[in-house]
Amino acid sequence: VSAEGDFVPSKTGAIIQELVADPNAVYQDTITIGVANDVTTLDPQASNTDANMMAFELTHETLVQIDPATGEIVPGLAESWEVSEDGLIFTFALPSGVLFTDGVTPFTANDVKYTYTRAKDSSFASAKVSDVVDINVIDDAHIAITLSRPNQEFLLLMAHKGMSILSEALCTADETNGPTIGTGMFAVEEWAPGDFISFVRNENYRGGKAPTRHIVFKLFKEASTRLIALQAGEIDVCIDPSTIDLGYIQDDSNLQLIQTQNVVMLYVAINTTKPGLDNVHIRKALAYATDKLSMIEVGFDGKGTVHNNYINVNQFGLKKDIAVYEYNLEKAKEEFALSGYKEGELTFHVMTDKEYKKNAALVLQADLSEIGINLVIDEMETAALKSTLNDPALNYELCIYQWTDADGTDFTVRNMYGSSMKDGVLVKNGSNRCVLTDATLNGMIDAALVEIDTSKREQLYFAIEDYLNEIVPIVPICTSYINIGIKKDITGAVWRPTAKHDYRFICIPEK
Amino acid sequence: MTNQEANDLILDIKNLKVRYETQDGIVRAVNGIDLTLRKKRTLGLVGETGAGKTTTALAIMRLVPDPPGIVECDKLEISGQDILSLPENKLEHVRGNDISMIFQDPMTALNPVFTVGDQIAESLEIHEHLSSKDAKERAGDMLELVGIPRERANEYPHQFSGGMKQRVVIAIALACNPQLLLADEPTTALDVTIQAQVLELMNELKEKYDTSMIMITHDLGCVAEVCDEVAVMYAGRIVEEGTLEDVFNRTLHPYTEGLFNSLPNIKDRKAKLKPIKGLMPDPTNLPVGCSFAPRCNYVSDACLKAQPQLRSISQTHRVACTAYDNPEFHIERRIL
Amino acid sequence: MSETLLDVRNLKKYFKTSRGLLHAVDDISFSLDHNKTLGLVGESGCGKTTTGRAVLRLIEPTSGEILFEGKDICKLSKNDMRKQRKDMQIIFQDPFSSLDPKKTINQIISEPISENKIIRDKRKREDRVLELMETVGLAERLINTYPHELDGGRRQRIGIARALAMEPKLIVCDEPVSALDVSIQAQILNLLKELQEKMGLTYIFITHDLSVVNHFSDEIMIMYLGQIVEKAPTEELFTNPIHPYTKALLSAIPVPSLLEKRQRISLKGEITSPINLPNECRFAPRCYECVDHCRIGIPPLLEVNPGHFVACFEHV
Amino acid sequence: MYRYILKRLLMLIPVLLGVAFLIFAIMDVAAGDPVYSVAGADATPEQIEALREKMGLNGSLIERYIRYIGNLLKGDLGTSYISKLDVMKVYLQRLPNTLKLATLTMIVAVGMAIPLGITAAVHQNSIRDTTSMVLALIGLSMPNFWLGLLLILFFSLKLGWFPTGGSEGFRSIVLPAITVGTSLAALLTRTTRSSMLDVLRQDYLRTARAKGVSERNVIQKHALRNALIPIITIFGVQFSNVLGGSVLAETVFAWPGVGRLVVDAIDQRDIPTVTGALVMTTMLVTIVNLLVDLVYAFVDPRIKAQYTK
Amino acid sequence: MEINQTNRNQQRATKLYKKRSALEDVWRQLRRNKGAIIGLILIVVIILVAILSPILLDYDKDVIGQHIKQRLKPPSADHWFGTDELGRDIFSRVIYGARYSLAVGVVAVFVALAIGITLGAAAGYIGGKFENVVMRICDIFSSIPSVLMAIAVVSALGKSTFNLMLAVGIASTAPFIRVARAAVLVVHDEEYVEAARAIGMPDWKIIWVHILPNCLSQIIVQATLRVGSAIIAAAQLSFLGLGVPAPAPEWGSMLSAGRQYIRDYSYMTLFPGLAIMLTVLSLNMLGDGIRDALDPKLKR
Ligand SMILES: Nc1ncnc2c1ncn2[C@@H]1O[C@H](COP(=O)(O)OP(=O)(O)OP(=O)(O)O)[C@@H](O)[C@H]1O
Ligand SMILES: Nc1ncnc2c1ncn2[C@@H]1O[C@H](COP(=O)(O)OP(=O)(O)OP(=O)(O)O)[C@@H](O)[C@H]1O
Ligand SMILES: [Mg+2]
Ligand SMILES: [Mg+2]
Repeated sequence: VSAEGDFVPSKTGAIIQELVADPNAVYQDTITIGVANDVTTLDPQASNTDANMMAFELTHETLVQIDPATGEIVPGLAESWEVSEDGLIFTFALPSGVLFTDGVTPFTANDVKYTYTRAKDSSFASAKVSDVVDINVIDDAHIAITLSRPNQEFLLLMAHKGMSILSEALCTADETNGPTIGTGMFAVEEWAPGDFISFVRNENYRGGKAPTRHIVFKLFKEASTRLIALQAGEIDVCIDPSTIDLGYIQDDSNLQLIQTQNVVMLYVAINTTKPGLDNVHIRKALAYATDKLSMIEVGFDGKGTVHNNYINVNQFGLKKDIAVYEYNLEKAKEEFALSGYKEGELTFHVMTDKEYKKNAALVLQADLSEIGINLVIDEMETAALKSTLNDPALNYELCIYQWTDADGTDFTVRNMYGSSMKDGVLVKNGSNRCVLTDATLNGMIDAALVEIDTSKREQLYFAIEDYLNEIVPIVPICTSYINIGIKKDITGAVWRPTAKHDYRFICIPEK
Repeated sequence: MTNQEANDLILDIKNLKVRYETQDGIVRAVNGIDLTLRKKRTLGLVGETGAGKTTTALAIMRLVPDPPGIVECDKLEISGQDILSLPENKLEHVRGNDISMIFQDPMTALNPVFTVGDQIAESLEIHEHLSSKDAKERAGDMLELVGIPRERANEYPHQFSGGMKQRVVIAIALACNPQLLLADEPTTALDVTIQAQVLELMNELKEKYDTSMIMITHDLGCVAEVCDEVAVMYAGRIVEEGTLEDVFNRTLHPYTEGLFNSLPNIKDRKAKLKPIKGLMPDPTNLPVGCSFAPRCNYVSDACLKAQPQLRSISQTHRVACTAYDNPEFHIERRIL
Repeated sequence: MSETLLDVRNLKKYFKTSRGLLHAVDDISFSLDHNKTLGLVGESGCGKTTTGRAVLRLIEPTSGEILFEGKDICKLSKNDMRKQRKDMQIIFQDPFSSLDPKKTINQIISEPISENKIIRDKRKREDRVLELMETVGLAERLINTYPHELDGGRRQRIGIARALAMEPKLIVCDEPVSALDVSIQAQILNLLKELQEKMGLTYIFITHDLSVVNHFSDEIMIMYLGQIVEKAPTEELFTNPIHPYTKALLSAIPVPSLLEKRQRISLKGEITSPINLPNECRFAPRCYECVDHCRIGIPPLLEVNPGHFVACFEHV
Repeated sequence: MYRYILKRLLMLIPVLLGVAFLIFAIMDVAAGDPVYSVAGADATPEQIEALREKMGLNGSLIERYIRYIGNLLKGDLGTSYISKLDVMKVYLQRLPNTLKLATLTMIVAVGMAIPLGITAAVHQNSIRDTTSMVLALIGLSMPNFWLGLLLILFFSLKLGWFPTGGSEGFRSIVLPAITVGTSLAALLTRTTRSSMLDVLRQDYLRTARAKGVSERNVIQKHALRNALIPIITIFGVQFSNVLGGSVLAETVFAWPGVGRLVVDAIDQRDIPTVTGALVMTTMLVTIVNLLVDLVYAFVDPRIKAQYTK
Repeated sequence: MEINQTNRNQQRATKLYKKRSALEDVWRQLRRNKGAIIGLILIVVIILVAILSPILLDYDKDVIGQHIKQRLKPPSADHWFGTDELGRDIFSRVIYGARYSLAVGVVAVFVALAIGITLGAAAGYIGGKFENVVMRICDIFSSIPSVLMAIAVVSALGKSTFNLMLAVGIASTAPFIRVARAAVLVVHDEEYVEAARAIGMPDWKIIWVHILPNCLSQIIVQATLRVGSAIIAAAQLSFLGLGVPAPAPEWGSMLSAGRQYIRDYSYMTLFPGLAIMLTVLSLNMLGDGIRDALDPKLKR
C-alpha cells in the first residue's frame, strides 16, 4: 500500500480512540453514508455480504478483532485469552457488567456458548466452528473452547463478524429480532429495506460513547446518482463511486477521495466438471485468452492491478513470481489445438451479475471467438447467480466471480479449491466454484494448515499455488481499488481493503 | 304587401345559400331560398332526406357549423331584427329567447349528464335572469305543460322514454315564449300513438302562446295536421309553396305530385304506388338545369338548360317549373 | 291454392335481464297461407322483431311450436335447421347495418348460394348474382362496389337480392322500408309486391306504418306488449276495428289529405315495460274503455267474425 | 349503490387469489432455488432442508399456495426470505412514497393535459392543435427512463436545481414526478382531445347553443362533463399503473417506492415480498378502479343507474 | 377524337367494374394526413435499416468489435455517434439495434395479438361462463402492472431475446383481449351477422368471415400503436438488465450501459434514446393516421 497522492493509510483502532476520546469535542449529529448495496439482514449468522458486515460491525462485537493497521488479533468483547500448549483449548476472559443494546439484557459467558452452538446450524457460520468440539462455561467471566485439531487461524475466524456474540435470552425470546441485538457501539434505529438503515449510538457502551450519534446507510443503486448526492451534500460518504467519475471528487474542494487497493480478487470460475472445461488445455487456452488489462480498462477505467495468483494479494503465502499466463491469443490457439476440440465446437455460458463483470465477460467473449470458442453471456441477478452456484446440481460452466480476503490463507484455499470426504466420496467445499475434488490438493492444504514453522508453511502455500497454476481451475483477473468519496472533514473511519469498512468512530468534528 | 302584413312578418329571408366545404367536394345544401312567415302561422317545410331542410333551420338560428358550413344570405330578419349582422354575444340573447328550435332526434338532443329540470331551467336563467330556484319552479311548470309530472324534473334523460324526451325538448324550446319555433321533424322518431300526442300538444301550445312555427318534416300527413302553409324543398331549393290547400289540392310541381303518388292510399288499398323514379342528385354535383329534371315525367329540353325560377300562379301559390311556361301544362294528379 | 305454409302455436320468447324476465313475445299463435302477406303492426318494443326472429329460429323460442310446411322446425337439429333456412329468409330494417361493410355486393349476394352449395361453379354463380341484381333492379356495374358507396334504397335492394338468392318460400320483412324516403319506399314496396306475384312468395311484413301495411298485406295482426290484440283480414280490420288499441292506432295515422278531418282517439302514456307484468289485460293501463273486469286476467283471442280475432273482455 | 360496491369488493377475492397463484407459478418456474441463495455457500444438505421448511418452500406448488392463502386470509403476508421482516410492514413503509409520487404525477399530468386537450379539440386543426398534438406524441414516444436521465443531466447536473434522487423533501419528488407525468400527460392530452372532439359533435351541444348558452359554457359546462368519462377511464388505468409500475423512474431516481421493492425482491427471489407486494398492489389497483367507477357514476347518471339497479 | 371519347367511357366503365377495396380507401384517407405520411416514411426507413443493416455492417467487426484503446470517444468523423465503453462504434450499434427493437416490438405484439384475439373473440362470441372466466383472467393480468408482470416473466423464463418478446407479449395481452371482445360484441349484434346466420352459416365461419374482418381495423390500429409501447417496454426491461443478452446492440441495453457514463459521455445515452423515440414516434404517427383513416366519424 503506497501513501502517495490520494492514498490514505488506514488508522489503527488505538489512534482513533485517542482521536475521539476528547470529552469536550462536539461532533456532527448524523452521518449519512451512501451505499451501493442494501443491508439485507440484521442477523450476523444469516449472511456474509459486505453490506451486512458493515452493519454488524456497528451493532455487534466478536470476542476478538483484527487491528486494521497491524493485522494482529486484539481483544474484542473478550478482554484476554489463553491458548493451551497443544493449541486445542482457547480460554477467553470476559468483561462483566456489559449490557446488550436493548439496555437491559446482561452479557454472560453463556451467550458465547449459545452463539457458537447456534453457529453450527448456520450455513454461513458453521464452517468457522467446524473444528470446535466443546464449549465450556467456566464461570460468568470465563469460557473455554476446545478444538478437534490445532488451527493456526482459529482466532482469525473468531474475529469474523459472522461470529458476533448474540444474547441467548433475546434470541430464544424472539427468533427474528433477537439476533439483531448485539453489544456493539450502535443499535439499529430504523430499517427500511431498499431505502435506508439508521443506527443510533449505544450510550452505555463500556469503552465510551461513539462520537457520532446517528449513522445512516442510505442506498443509492446508481453510482452516478450516489456521487451527485455527495456533491450536493445530501450524504457525507459515497462508497464506490463510478471510476469514470473520480475526477469530480478530486476537483471538488469540499471532498476527498479515499483510494486503497482492495483485496477483492476478480476471477473466472471454471466448472471443471463440465465437458470441454474438464480439459486442461481448454482451461489454459482460457487463461491465455484472458485480456486482463482490457478488462481492467473497461471495468475499472484502468484503475486496477493484474492478478495472477490463486490467493489474494495480501495473503500469507502469495507467490510473487508465479508463472504467468500472459495474454496471448497465439498460445491460446496452440493450447486449444492440443485439446483436440475443433473450432466452433465449444460453446460456454458465463454467468455475470454486475455491470463490470459483464464488461469483463464481453472482453473475454471477443477474445474467445478469435480462438474458436463461443461464449454466451448469461446476465443474472445476484441472487439467481448465487443460488445457481450453490445449488448442488451445479448447472453452470463459467462465472465471473470475486473472492474477498477476509480470513486466513487456509480458509481461502480450503474453501476455494478444497473438498471433503463425505460418505466415501470427495465433495467440494462450499465456495469451491471450480468444483475441484482433488485429493492431492487436499493433502497439501491440510499439511500447510498444521505446519507451525512460518517459512515452511509459506513454501507449502507456494507449492499449492504452483499446483493450481498447472491445473488452472480459475483464471484470476485482477484486483482493483476501493474508492470512497468523503467530505473533507470526515475522520475516524477505518477504510478496509476488503471493502468492509468500520464506521464506529466516524465523525465530523464541529468547529 | 300591406303595412299591416309587413308588421306581422316574423321571419323574412332572402336568397339564403348554404354550402358545406368538405374533403369530398362542396355540398350545396341550400341554394338561394326566400321564406317569409307571418305571426301565428305555421309553415311546413317538406322534402326528402338531404333536401336541406335542417340546414335551412340551422341557418336561421345561425348555428350552421363552421367549418365546414358557409352561409350566404341577402336578408335574414326576425321580427324586423337583422340577425345576420349580430355579433355572437347578441345572438345568444336571440337564441332560445326569440327563436327556438326543436331538434330532429330527441334521443341525442338532451345532455345525458344534467337533469331535465336543469336543462329547461338553463334557458330561463339565461334569458329571464331568474334565480336558479325560480327557474326550477318554472321548469316544473313547463314540464306539466307538456304533460310530464313536475316531480320528474330531477330525473335524467335516460330515465325518460322517447316520447317524453321529445316533450322535454319541446319544453326547452318553449320555455321563454319564443316568437318563432323551428321544429325539425319533431315526431319522426316516435311511434304513431305518441306522434299523435306530440302533434296535438304542439298545436295546443302554438295556440296558447301565439307562436309562429316552421315545421320541418317529410311526412305529408303531419303537414296536413298542423300547417297553414307549405314549402316543398328539393335539392336545396323551394320548388313549390303555397297555402296548405294550394299544395295539397292544387298541386303544381311534378315533384310534389311524385311525393303524393308514392304514398299508399289508405282509402284505396289496391291502388298501385307510383314512385318517383331514380334518386336525389348528388349534392356535390348538381345538374345545370332543374335539379328534378332527371327524375321528372314531364321533362323537356328547356328543363335541362336553366334553373327554373319561382313563379306566382295565384296570390299565395308559387311554383318553380319551366313547364308552366306553357299555359296549357298541367300535371296528372287529381284530388280524390 | 291456399294451403298453410306456416303455423305458429303458443310461441313464447322471454329474455333474462338484470331486472327480471322480459316477456318479449308472450304466447302468440297464428297461421299463414301460401303466397299471402301477414302484416305485423305495433308500437316500438312490442315484440314484432322478436316474433320474426323466433319464427325463423334465429333466436331460440322459449317455448312453442313453429310448423313450417307441417314440420316443427324447433325440433330440427342444428344441421337440419341450417338446411331448412334455405326456405325461410329475412330482410332487415336497417339497410346500413344489415350488410357487411367489408364485402362487395357480389360477395354479399353470392354468399347464401355458395354457403348452401346451390351453385358450385364460380362463373355460374356470378351469372346468378347478375340475374338477381337485375330482378331487384340493381345496375350490373355495381357488382363490385361496397355497400357504403350506395344509397339506402339500393342497399335495401341488395338485402332483398340476398334473401331471394336461395329461392325461399317465406320471407320475414322486418320494417324493410321505414328507414327510407317516401319515394324510395314506394319503389321498394312495388318491388316486393312484384316479386311476390312472380315467385309465389309468402311474407311476414313487420311495420309500424299502418298505411303501408294496409296497402301491402292480406291480413293484419296487431301486437301489444308481446301479445296479439287483434287479427283480421286487412279490409275487415280497417273497416271494422274492434279492439280499442286498434281503433286508437287507426285514428292516429296522419293522412295526407284535407278532405276529411277525423275524430282522433288519443291514448294516454306510452307502452309499459314488458318486465314483471301484472296478470291483467296488457292494454288496460292506457285503455280509454277500461273497466274493472279488464283487470281480472289476460283476455283470450277469440274469433268475432270469420277470420277476425280480438282479445278484449269489453268487446267480445 | 352499496350493494354494487360490496359486489365489486367481493370480486376482488378471485382476482387476488388469481394474482397470488400467478405470481406463485411464475416464481416457481424462475431459475434459481431461493433456498440456495439464502443458505450461502457452505450449507449442508441438512441445513438446506431445514431452511426450506423454515422458508415454507417445502411441498408442491399447490400445497404452498394453499398455505399462503391460508395465511393471507389471516392478514399475514409472510416474512421476507432476505430481511426476515414482515412483508406487510415493508410494503407499508414503501407505500407512502409511491402514493406521494403517484399523486403528484397525476396532478402534474391532469393539470397539463385537460386544458391542453380541450384547447386542441376546440381549435381543431389549428396551430395550437397541431403543436399540442406533436408535443403529446413526443411525450408519448419518449421512454420515461431516458427522459429521467435527460432531466438529471440537465436539471441536476448542469443546473443543480433538483437532487437526483432520494426521498426527502419536496425537491426530490419534482423530477420523478415530471418523468412519470410526461408520458401520462401526453396520453391524457390525446384522450381529452379525442373525447372532446367526440362530444363536440353531439347534438345536445347544438341544443345548448340553440338555448342561447354562451360558447364558453357550452364547452366548460355541457361538453366537458361528458368528455370526462373516457378521460376518467384512462386516468384510472394510468393511476394504477403509476401505483405499481413506475419502476423505471424509481430506479433512475432511487425513489424507494413499491415498484422498486418488487423488482428488487424479484432480483433476490424473495417470493413472499414479491407476492405480498403484488397482491397488495392488485388490491390497491382494484380499489382505485372502484373509486374511478364511483366517480363515473358521479359524472354520468346513466352509469349510476346501472350500479344502483 | 370520337374514338378517344368512347375509349374513355369504356375505361370509366371498367373502372367502376374494378374492385375498389377497403384498403385502397384507407390508403386514400391516409395520404391526406401529413403526420401519418411522415410516420410511414420514417418507419419504412427504419425497417429498411433493420433489414439492410447486416449487409451494410459487419456484425463481428463493426457492431460488437471492441477497440479498447478507442473507448469513450465523443462523436467525430470516424465515429458519428462516438464510441462506447468497449470502444465499439455507437452509430453502427444504433443502426443494427433497429433489428432488435423492431423484432421485439413486432413479435411481442404478435404474441399478444394471437392470444388476445383468440381469447377475446371467443369470449365475445360464445359469452356465458366462458366469457366470464376469460374476463376474470384478463382482470388478473391487467391488475398487475404490466412492467412488473414482464419483469417477473423474464426472470422466470431466463434472459433471452425470445423470452423478452414473450414477456412483453404476455404482459400486453389483456388490452388485446378487451379490444377483441369489445369489437366482437359490437359486430356480433350487427344485422349482417344475423343475416349470415339466417343463410345457415356455421358459427365459426361467421366469426372468421364476418366478425373478424370487421374488427380487424380496430385491432390493426391497436397493434400499430402497441408495437410502439412494446418497444418501450422491451427497452425498459433491457434497461433493468433483463433484455436481449450482451453483446447485442439493443437500444435499451445501450441506454442502460451508458447511464453510468452519463456525466461525461452523455452521447452514449443520447443516441439510443433518440432512436427509440424516433421509432416509437413514427409508429404512433402512423397508427394515429390509420385510426383516423379507418374511423368513419372522422372522414367528413
Ligand atoms: N355538417 C355537414 N357537413 C357536410 N355536409 C353536410 C353537413 N350537414 C348536412 N350536410 C349535407 O347537406 C345536405 C342537406 O342536409 P340537411 O341535413 O339539411 O338535410 P335534411 O333535409 O334535413 O335531411 P333529413 O331529412 O335527412 O334530415 C345533405 O346532402 C347533407 O349531407
Ligand atoms: N336480445 C335481447 N335481450 C333482451 N331483451 C330483448 C332482446 N331483444 C329484444 N328485447 C326486448 O324485447 C322487447 C321486444 O323487442 P322487439 O325488438 O321484438 O320489438 P319491436 O316490436 O321489433 O320494436 P321496434 O319497433 O322498436 O323494432 C323489447 O322490450 C326489447 O327491449
Ligand atoms: Mg334533417
Ligand atoms: Mg323491431
